[in-house]
Amino acid sequence: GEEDAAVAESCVDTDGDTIKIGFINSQSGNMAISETTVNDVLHMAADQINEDGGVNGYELEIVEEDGQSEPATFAERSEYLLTQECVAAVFGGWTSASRQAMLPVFENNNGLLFYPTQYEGLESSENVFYSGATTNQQILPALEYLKEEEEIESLYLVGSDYVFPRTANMLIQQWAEENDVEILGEDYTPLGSTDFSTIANTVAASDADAVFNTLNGESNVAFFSQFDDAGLTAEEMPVMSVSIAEEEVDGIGPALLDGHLTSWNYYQTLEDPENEEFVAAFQETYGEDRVTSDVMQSSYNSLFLWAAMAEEAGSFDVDEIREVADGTSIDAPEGEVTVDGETQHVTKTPRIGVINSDGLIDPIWEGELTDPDPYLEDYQWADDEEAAEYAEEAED
Amino acid sequence: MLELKNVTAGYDRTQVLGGVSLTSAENGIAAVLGHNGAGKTTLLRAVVGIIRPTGGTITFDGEDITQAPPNQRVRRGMAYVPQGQQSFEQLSTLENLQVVADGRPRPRRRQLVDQARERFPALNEVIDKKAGLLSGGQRQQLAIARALITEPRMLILDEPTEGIQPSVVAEIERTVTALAAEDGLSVLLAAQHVGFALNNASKYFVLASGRVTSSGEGGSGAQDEVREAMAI
Amino acid sequence: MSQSAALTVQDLEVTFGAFTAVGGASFVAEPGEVHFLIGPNGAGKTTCVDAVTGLVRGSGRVTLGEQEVLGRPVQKIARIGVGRTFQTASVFEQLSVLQNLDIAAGMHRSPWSLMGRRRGVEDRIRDALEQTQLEDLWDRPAGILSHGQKQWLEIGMLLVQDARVLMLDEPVAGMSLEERNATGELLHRVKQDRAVVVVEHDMEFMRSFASRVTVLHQGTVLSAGSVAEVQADPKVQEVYLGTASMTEEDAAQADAMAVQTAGGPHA
Amino acid sequence: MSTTATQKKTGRLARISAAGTSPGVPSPRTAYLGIALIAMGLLVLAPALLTPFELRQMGRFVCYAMVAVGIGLAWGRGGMLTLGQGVFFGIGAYCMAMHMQLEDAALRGEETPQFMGTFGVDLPWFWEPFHSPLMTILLILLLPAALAFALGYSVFKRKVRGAYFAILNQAMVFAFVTLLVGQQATLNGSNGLSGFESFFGFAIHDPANRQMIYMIAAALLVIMMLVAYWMMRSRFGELLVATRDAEERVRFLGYDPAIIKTITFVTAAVMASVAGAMFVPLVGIISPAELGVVPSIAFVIGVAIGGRATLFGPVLGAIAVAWAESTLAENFPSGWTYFQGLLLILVIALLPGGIASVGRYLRWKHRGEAGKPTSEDPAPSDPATSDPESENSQKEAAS
Amino acid sequence: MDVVLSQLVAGISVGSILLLAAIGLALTFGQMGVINMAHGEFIMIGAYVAFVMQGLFGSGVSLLVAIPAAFLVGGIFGVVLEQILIRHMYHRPLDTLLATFGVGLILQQLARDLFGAPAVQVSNPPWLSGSVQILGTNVPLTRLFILLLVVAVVAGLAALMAYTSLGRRIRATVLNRNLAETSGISTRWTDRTTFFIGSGLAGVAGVTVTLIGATSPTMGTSYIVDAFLVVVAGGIGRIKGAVIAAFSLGILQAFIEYSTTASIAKFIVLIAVVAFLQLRPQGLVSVQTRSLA
Ligand SMILES: Nc1ncnc2c1ncn2[C@@H]1O[C@H](COP(=O)(O)OP(=O)(O)OP(=O)(O)O)[C@@H](O)[C@H]1O
Ligand SMILES: Nc1ncnc2c1ncn2[C@@H]1O[C@H](COP(=O)(O)OP(=O)(O)OP(=O)(O)O)[C@@H](O)[C@H]1O
Ligand SMILES: NC(N)=O
Ligand SMILES: [Mg+2]
Ligand SMILES: [Mg+2]
Repeated sequence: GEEDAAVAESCVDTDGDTIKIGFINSQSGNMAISETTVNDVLHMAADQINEDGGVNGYELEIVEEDGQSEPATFAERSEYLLTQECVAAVFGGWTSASRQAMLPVFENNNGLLFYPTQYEGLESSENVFYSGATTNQQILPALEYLKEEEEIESLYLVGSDYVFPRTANMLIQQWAEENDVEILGEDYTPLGSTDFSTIANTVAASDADAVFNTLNGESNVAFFSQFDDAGLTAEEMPVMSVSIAEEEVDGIGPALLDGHLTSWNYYQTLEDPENEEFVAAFQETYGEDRVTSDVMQSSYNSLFLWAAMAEEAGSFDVDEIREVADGTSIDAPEGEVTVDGETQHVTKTPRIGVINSDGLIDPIWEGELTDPDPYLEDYQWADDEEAAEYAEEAED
Repeated sequence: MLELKNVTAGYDRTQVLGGVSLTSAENGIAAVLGHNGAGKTTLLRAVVGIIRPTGGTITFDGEDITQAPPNQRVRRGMAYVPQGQQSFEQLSTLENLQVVADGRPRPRRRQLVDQARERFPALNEVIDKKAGLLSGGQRQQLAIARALITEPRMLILDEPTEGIQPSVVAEIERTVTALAAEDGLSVLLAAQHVGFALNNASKYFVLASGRVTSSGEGGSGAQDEVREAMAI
Repeated sequence: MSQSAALTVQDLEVTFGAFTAVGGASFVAEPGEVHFLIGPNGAGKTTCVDAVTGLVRGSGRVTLGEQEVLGRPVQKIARIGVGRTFQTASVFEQLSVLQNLDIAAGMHRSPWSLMGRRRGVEDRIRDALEQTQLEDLWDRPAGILSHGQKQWLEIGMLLVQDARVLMLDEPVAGMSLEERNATGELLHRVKQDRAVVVVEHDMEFMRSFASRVTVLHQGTVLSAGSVAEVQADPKVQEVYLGTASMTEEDAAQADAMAVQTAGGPHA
Repeated sequence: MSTTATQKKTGRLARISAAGTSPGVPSPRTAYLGIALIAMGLLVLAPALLTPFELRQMGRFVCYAMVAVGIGLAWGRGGMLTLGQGVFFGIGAYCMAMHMQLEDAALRGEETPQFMGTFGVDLPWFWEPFHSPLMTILLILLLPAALAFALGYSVFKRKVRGAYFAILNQAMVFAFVTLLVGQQATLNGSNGLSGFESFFGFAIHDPANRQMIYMIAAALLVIMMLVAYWMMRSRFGELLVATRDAEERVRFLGYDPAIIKTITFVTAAVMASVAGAMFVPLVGIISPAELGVVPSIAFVIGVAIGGRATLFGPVLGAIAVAWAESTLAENFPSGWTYFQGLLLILVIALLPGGIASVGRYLRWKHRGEAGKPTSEDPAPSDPATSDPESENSQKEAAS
Repeated sequence: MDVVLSQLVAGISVGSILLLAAIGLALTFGQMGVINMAHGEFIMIGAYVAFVMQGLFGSGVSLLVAIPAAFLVGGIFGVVLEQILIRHMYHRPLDTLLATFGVGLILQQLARDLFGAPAVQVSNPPWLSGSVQILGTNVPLTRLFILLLVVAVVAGLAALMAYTSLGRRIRATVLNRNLAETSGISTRWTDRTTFFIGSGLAGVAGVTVTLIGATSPTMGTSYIVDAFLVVVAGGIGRIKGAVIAAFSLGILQAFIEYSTTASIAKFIVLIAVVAFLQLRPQGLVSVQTRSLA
């Protein structure tokens, strides 16, 4: 409606010398474990921007909201940020469920959401900037690596039962068919599940060349422990994980993970000056024992990307920002990151890492800087028909 | 042995006993008589400590026990048979006896249980049955047996023979009177049924609306007096 | 009021696993009589009542008039007209005395009356309150009644329920003599067109009010007949009454008391 | 019976009238006044005073309050601790959400909701009925009723109650959520359904329509309170309390307690389902996260804190707790957890009748000081302050 | 055949975890009738005790120290909870459910504030790495250890309940508090002891599950529903029932999971329990009673 749009546009207050932005992360509930780290790093980014004189001459004023790990709360609190606090942009969200819950809120209020997490793709919205990887920047490179470098001929898929693993595995199935890799099994466990004895058994029995792991959170602890109990090792059957970052390694136990693989765009151990600065600053603020991870870095980037776009536009207006977005680029800890105006995703460098016994991840392979392709339009095999076939099989 | 001074007690918001004073028989039976709802059960509950008096004092053997929890009173020598054929329903008859005997010195436990089984032969037939499955009268016999296992110096009985067949009632009467006479057991007995109570009692108290309205020496001679007092 | 009918119990058998609680008991409770069921503890009296009212499964044949009783669920048996009280009083503790009675009277109302609220007090409830001397306590939660008062309330509930057979399990336990007599008298008043079955151990009470007595022992009928007959039965004396239970003069005295307070046993 | 006593008392019999409702049931005056005040507050004051955002929030609280009314009946009056209302709430919500998704798809000229595109599935059969608005409304009412009936009747028939029933409910909600989460292709799994555009033909983001949806929800809540009051005050309500107290005894009076309990359980289920159906247009999303074990307990918490066996307690408790959560939790995310935990402990331990019993308690104290107790004095063992199922479940638990 | 055996072994090990999580509840819920929703958090406390012990003693011996330590710590938490909260609510079991849910929230937050939200790592002692061959299938030593521990705990508890005077007292107390008191049993002492043991066993379960899963503030929530179901399905108050229920559920889960997925298996198992309880509302091992409750 008319009034709606009016509210959205006139609401952001630029009269003073501060500009409000919103952070929305789960501070409570089962996602707090991950999302609080994002909140920390966002604060650090905002402080750094303010130290450098803010954005368009305005100091950033932060309004922080707790998503409570519940999609409906994300929706409600983001609406609060947009309509009551009148923030110029919102940063946060982790699970796809929370992002999808917020999507209509941002679209209807013409707001801006910066979403930092790697995700399953197949989405783009004018009101969202995705600073994490989409599938062609994380999943596909991992598969390429497994095929080219590890020379695998078969793969076992293990994931938590929700959208990211299911979508990822659907793509993996399609890719596998194209690339003559045999998928020997596909298993899902409820989020938070801790019993993997059956899966460990079937994985062991399958004798696959590698495991592709899309498990989320604490299930990984149980999975790797029981994988180890089943006598499986990284040498014989490496596990490629796409949801385990530096943060999680410690809780799972470096001993269990030693030698297993991950696919991300960023690792704490990257040796460029931007990253060294970033890690140093973070550890100075939050403690020597803290680690940095891919999603943290993406969310750190997201604030700088927004600042860069706003500076470029010379305004906080959402439409104006969107207009200048294409090609906006920053030197991020992970390397150069450029916004693709069409999909509002960013370019990323895929990297495969191997987990070491200190609990950090060493990059061992690096792909080329990759443009985002959330709908996998550049990949012949990823067409609807195949997807439909896959879905039918999944039904049975 | 037991002395109540001006005891007031009740439930949550209703006061039932409005200042009861009485002294039990040193050895022998003191009967508490009164109509339905007069407060007999409430009085006995206060004596064993299931409800705490709101005022007054209770002394047992010269010691103030007004605030002592029931299990301590039992250890000091009280035993209580509540109204209503209560038992530990999911414990077997034997376990019902054992759980009480467990509170006695180890060497005596077996003996006490055996003695109880002798006293109440009906229990032997159902010794391994869950107490909750027993008939009402069997349960009541069990309740009395349990109380006697603690070798009490004072026995507090609330309508003890309700639901028990006449021949066994007579048997119980004999046992209780004998214990009172020979072992110096003091008995506090609440009863509706004036006959038995008075015939064997050395003292009686009539309770009405939570107060002692009349008291005196027991014996069958007191019947008329009591009936009159109760008719009020 | 539904027409009266006799409760006929024929070869009733109740077993719990290997244990036979009732092993083929038979008796007939005619309308107009107060039929006493006595016997030693554990003889199976309560179990008989339980079986007739559907609480436990029994075999044999139990009929009320023309209707079969066994095999129906508890509430159906209640609906064909068998009402009972419990050895340990069981009333709705949170509800007032009046509500207890009102619910007991509900069987005779249409199910739709449940949708409405209670307006006024039906006569039969008023009567029951009066008969059970609970008028003063009508608005008290039943939970706070004393033991004896609860027994009365249960009887009151039976009255308003207007059953064709009343089965009372030790209804006068915990009552004083006057109250026992009042209860007995009440039973004789209501027996006119109903059968009344009473389980009791109180011999004075039985002597004063029993029309007929059945003695159970180990689940079977040991003896049956009038009060005098069963009392004189040596088998009954042996297993139940005991020899010392009642001296002649005790009995005489008790009878005298009953006559005096109740104005003579039953008409 | 002593004749003198009878005569003395006949005079008093006259006093016995229709009065004497079940404990915890307010008099008609109090009830209707209270409901009218709540209606005023929700339907007149709230729209006038609150910002659109706050009104929307209030709409969410109203949905919780609807669930609470049902729980108050089932648990407070009937002693059935319904720890699984998330299932019924979810059924209502998903029915509504499916309809709205199909409506949106039709507007876009598509066959299936957007998310199904990902997996390229055709519309599953169980979506078909939700093309029709009428069918949707019917199913919102009938599905939970049928499920609650099937589940309730068989369970109550077999005398499952107390802790058993509560834990069975919990298992049911756990199973339900596990199932939902697994339905990635057909119900969008853990993401749930969101991104709605229209509600029975009305554009959902239009502020006027939003307000209308809120008003519908608030009106439904008021209607549910009237239904609850009627159920509490009717003979059925008394019978329900009787069943709660002594289920077996009720049987011997010729009633089938399973039916009494099932009717109540079904009523509570339908109320939860309607609440779920309104939640979707008001909040804009439904996902398994709103329905799990913890949210289902959260539904009960408001009721416990407000006063389970009363008319107003559940509603006010649910609204107050939800409000406190969204304001306090915002400001003190970790403090809120402590606070919520403590509040729950304190209220349940010290004030088991809930906040609603404070008034009664004070009144009693006041009267106690003023002199002798009168016949209207609340029962010493007030149902609101003692657990209805205590005896039963304790006996059951004990073995 | 291979599959059947390996799934049987998997099922037994799932069952042993279930049983371990449930065994303390079999006492506090089954025997005492207290619905302690914080039981899951007591398991979590046990796991953190293992974590702390690992810091103190290293992962070689810490497990052996942690088991008695967690029993003690869990027990103490239990006694404190009993003392301040639960003892006032014995006559309202459903209320304890909600109040202890509040306690669980607080304990979770406390763990978060003390140890951080992310999972911490408890590594398995070297002497438990590897596996043995049983009936031709590989059984990890950790699983074997858990199974043996469960067998020992359950046997001990069953003996305690059946044959000792403490066992009788515990059962008597919950059956009829007043009667127990007036039979000379100190119900306060008995309650506290029972709760100590029940909560202590939760602590032991906590140590044990660090062998296979995550140690985090919310870990308790993943065990609590299953644990209650085991007790209920077994028949409240029946240790034997809990044993049968735990292993049946575990084996059922393992076999269904093998032919479907873990999610579907979980759903089917839950529905199976619900259906089973409709058939046998008293659980596997039912209680006879004449009372009208
Ligand atoms: N739990 C309770 N809560 C409140 N009031 C109670 C409670 N128990 C008993 N009362 C009340 O206390 C009064 C005395 O009851 P009590 O049980 O002591 O009587 P009694 O003399 O033992 O009667 P009876 O012979 O019927 O057993 C009664 O008026 C009763 O209503
Ligand atoms: N459910 C049951 N399971 C096993 N045995 C039972 C069950 N119910 C009753 N019994 C047994 O059946 C016998 C008869 O019990 P019942 O209660 O009928 O006796 P009664 O004649 O009423 O005795 P009382 O006069 O003592 O009340 C008793 O030995 C009792 O233990
Ligand atoms: N987007 C994810 N990883 O949920
Ligand atoms: Mg009494
Ligand atoms: Mg009997």
